[in-house]
Amino acid sequence: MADLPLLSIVTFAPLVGALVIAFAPARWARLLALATALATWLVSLYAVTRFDPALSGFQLVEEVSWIPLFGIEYKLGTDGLALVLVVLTTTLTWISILASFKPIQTRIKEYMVSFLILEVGMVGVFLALDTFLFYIFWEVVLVPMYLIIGIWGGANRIYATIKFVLYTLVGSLLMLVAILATAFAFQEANGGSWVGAFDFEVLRAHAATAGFGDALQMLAFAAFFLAFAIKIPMVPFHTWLPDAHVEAPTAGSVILAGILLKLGGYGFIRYNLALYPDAAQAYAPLIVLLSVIAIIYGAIVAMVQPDLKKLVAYSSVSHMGFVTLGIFIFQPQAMDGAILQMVNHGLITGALFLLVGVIYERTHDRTIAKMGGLAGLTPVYAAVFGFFVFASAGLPGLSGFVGEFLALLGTFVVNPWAAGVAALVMILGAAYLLWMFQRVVFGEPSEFLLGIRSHLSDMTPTEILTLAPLGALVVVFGLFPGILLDLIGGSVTSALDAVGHGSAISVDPLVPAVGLGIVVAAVIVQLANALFGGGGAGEDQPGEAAPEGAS
Amino acid sequence: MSDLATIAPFALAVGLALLVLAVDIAWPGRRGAVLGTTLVGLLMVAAATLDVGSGGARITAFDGAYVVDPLTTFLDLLFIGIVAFTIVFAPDYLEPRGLPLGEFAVVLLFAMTGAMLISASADLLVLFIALELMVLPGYMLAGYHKTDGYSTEGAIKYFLLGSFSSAIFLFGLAFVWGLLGTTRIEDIQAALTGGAASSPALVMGLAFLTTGVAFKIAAVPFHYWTPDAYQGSPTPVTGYLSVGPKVGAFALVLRLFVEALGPLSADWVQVVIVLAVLTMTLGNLVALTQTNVKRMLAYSSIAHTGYMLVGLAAFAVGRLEGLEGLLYYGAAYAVMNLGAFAVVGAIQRRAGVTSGLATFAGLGRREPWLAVLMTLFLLSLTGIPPTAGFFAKAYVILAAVQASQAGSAALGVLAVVAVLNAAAAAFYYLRVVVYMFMREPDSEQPVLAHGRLLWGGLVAASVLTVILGLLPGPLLDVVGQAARAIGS
Amino acid sequence: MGLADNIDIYLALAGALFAIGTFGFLARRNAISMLMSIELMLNAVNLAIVTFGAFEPALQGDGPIIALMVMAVAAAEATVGLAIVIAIFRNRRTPLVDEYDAMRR
Amino acid sequence: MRAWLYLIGGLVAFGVVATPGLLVLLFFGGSSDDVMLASLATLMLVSGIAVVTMRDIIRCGLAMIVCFLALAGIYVILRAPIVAAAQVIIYIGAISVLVLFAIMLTQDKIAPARLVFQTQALPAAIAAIVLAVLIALAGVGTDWPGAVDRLSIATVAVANQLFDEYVLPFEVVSVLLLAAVVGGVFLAKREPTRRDEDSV
Repeated sequence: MADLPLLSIVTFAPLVGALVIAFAPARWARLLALATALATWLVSLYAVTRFDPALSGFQLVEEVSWIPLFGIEYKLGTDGLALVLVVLTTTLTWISILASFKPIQTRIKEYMVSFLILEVGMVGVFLALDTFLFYIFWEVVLVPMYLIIGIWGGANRIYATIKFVLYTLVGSLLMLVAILATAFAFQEANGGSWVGAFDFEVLRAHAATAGFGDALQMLAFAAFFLAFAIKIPMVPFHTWLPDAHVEAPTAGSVILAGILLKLGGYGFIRYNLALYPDAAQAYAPLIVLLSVIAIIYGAIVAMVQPDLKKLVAYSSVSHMGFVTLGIFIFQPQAMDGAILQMVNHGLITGALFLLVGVIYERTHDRTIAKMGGLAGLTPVYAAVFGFFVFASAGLPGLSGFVGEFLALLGTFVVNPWAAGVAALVMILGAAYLLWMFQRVVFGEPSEFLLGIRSHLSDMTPTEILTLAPLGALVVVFGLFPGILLDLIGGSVTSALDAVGHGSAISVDPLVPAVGLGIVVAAVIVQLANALFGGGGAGEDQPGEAAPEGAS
Repeated sequence: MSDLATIAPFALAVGLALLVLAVDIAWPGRRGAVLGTTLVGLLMVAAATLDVGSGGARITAFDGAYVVDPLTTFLDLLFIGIVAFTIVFAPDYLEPRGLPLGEFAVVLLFAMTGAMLISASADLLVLFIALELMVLPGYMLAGYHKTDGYSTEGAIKYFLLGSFSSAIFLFGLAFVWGLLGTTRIEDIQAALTGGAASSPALVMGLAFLTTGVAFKIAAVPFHYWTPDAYQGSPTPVTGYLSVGPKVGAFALVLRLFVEALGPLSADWVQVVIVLAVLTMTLGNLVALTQTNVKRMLAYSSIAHTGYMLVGLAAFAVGRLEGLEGLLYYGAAYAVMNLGAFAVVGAIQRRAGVTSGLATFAGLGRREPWLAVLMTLFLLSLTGIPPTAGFFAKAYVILAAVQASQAGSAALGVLAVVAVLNAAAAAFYYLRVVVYMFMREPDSEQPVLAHGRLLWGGLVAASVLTVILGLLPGPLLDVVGQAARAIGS
Repeated sequence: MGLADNIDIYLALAGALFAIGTFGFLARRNAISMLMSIELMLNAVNLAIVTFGAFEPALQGDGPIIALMVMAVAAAEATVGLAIVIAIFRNRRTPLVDEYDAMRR
Repeated sequence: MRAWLYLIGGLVAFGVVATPGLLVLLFFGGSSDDVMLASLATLMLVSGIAVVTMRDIIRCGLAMIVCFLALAGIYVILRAPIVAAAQVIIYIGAISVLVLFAIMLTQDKIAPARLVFQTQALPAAIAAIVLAVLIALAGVGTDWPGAVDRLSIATVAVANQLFDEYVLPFEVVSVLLLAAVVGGVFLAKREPTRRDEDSV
């Protein structure tokens, strides 16, 4: 059993399933896809049992020479961080597929194939230990997501997809240049031999000992950073996200928020810190500043969103700000917190998107103002919704709290100012989420909902089945974050070893002050928009309106 | 090896053209006979090419006017492949329009002989005549649908600008020849290495040569014949024109600039860098605004020329990888672009169907497999892994990055410009995907029946597209050998 | 040294003829005029080639041969070009190139 | 009356062509070659300019023949009689006739040459003049290696070389001509099929 290429199986099992579905009758597509996703999930869980958290370095490594001329290898391996994210991916994938059974009624076969190929890309990104291979998986993610939003998305989907693709491609192609430049720099230093030039472990060792040149570090770090910052997404690279979320089908949103955003955070820890530590130090103050801005900006913009899905999307911007903050403050607790935040955000926001999908299924509307009094109409739904809203707001005891708290704690040690501002936002976060919850769930049932009373059934067993595991995990990780912390401890240590523990980045108090100023300005604009324009954050340009309605 | 044995592939190709002509005259209108003869003949030509080039050494014939080295072998095989694909894709388009296949095959084979000879030229005169032999049939093919106004319009524009550029090219050739006193490429290289005095006449000759070649590869600002010629031509011809003459012209660049004028690379590389930036950027920008897929692919082929020029520039500043990347790009581009044009041609199987974007609306529902293959080719053209187009682009960019780290800052800028262009290109390539899968057609269009040959060709092209992206190793070896033949 | 023994004279003549041809190609709007302009350019090239052959011992025999080859190429080009002109004339009834703009409309 | 005009025109033309030769004779005391060259060069340039500027395209074609003839004369001065002969046979005998033939076929009476030039004629003229000056300067500014007096070229030597050193280009040119003929015949052949405009 030890010789089984476990990681390859996890990565490519969905591809096999996709091929089978492509040639099987369309009516089997749903069950085949679910079976594939569940099997993949089980294999990934088995991989967890084979993983020994006590060992440092990568485990379950598989290595095959691929393009020997350049020393490019097919190399997979995992550490705790990657493994946690892989399991998150496989979990959310089967939940998403299950959740798509009812909403997706057209071109089911193509949908399931896209979804499974998407899973291949996502898992591959986390497991690849060769930078070239990593890049390939990174791009593989793009195409199915493009199709999922573009074919099964909402009315304005074409505009949203083009925006999504262009943002992502600009970042990723520059990253390709950086990957090649890094490999070449290594080759030069290595006496002209390409061996290991794309091998992450070799590169990391090189970065730790000899180190890459300053100019290369600064440029390559910037290129990687741009790619990941667009993905995560960080202010000011976030404008594709609300569009993509609003237009994506429910499951697409779940994956987008749950996994795709994590690719960015994972990339920061895995590549930016390990390969270009000096540049990371140099850029860190700027990134911390951007993170604080993102936290505040996301929260405030979320507050004025009239659309449920957009609200959750902007809250993601805010929550992911804690991730970048936690990573680039270079503190063990903070990074622990950042990683926990990634996992928990995946679970909670995934669930929130599912819940928005549930209500949208019934009402074909997501406008907060039209809702109200769901507590009386659909009590189960209201309760589940409340649970996840509280989790997202950071209620202690649920998992959302742990990540943010740890990130803030770590930040406080280094930079109390930034921590203080961010902590304020946690309260703000609670405010807008609860306000939204109050408007949607409590009060008198709205005219609109009463008008469609007959369609307004409570949650179905399938829907509960999709949400139950997420809820359970939220509780478990909230009460016993140690499970995750044990797994990721090694990854955090090695990431911080590379960049230097708790390095005293003295962020000027000016930094959060400036951030606050920008945010206040943004708030004024937003509020003005909300009051007079009735629109969102100025991102709902008309774009390329599709002639036909949502499919 | 005797002279005749050395030029066997070329001689066989000429013989094949004559044989197909004879077959067509003997049994007029028999497509099967023409197709069979052509394809079997191409196989034999390919076998001869492999046999002659199997040693991997440099063989010359005819007093050093003709050369066979790994570069020749690689390019010859590439041309043969391009012609084979074109022949396979053509009948489905020609038949409904009542156009004969016989003359098409003959003219195409003549073009192939020209292209093959370019890559085997070791003499400027042979090089020029070979170039003419390649492009003249191209003009005729562009006007092949002679009862169609668009086709002849494209042909006349293509012809006039092509001949004009040939004259410019030839004038430059005459000056280089007069100055150095020899037409042999080897001798020119030696004379220039030996420090033949740089004189105004040489500079001018170089300028004329560069301009002429820039026309031939359709580099901006010498590109303006491309869109009309491509859009007007019968679709299989467009596919051929966007690939064959382009690869042929790059073969010319390799023999002329890289080999003969290699010692002057410091002079011409500046021009190449400027041309590359202009070509990529303008090609993409104009492609963005096109609503006709054929015309869009024409402009995008200009952009692809730009990426190949990046490789050339990287080579000129001392990276052999640039040359390898250029060759790899040529092969990858040939496969994916021919595939894309084959799909366009298949959609136009019914006479009267245009290649406008609207025709593609709903193709994903109407003919899913065709749409899936088209998506693959378009993704490859965009440069999304794991496809041939991705690896080719990565290779060229790698070379540029290397060159920039070796001290040529301009190449670093070029690499960044190249990737930004690649991202912009995604917009118009994916727009076709949008139409295929996300738009419903304005009017009901019938599902068409396609020939088995067409499907075979499409499957071969798509398999190659994926293989060149996933397992580039074998081709990398070939390309490396070819590049070392002239670049060391 | 006489005028006729000066290589520069011939090259200048070739240049002038080439420039005349270039002007004709760029300025005329009739396809056949443009073709004739190209022929002038090719003749200019030939003049340069023959000149080199006549003045440089190393190229003594080569000049005329290359010039002959260029003539043959020019003949082939003219054949194809005129065939296309005739074909397009059948469709469009005009030899004026700038009226061929169906694809830009 | 008409005949007188033609006569005067002819005299003027002759004067234009002959004057440079006479000038050369008078001021430089040149050899007969010099005189011939000056006259032929003038004739060549004047007729060349006529080709690209005249309104009536048939006259353009005729001017082209004059231009080719003058060039043939220059080849004789360059002591390359074989090229001169080929010039007469190929350019005048074949290409010019072909061009004139095409002109006759395609010139429609309903399409008179209203506008001879495209709008960019003036920039093109400037560019052409600059080009001519540049080429002349490049020629003058270059020290041509090994340039000696004009050499006579023995026709027999040319023939030998053609089938020895240049056998490959010679054969390829024949292939090229064959290809041109095959394609030319196909394109110019009238098809019985319909006229359609659809392929775009």
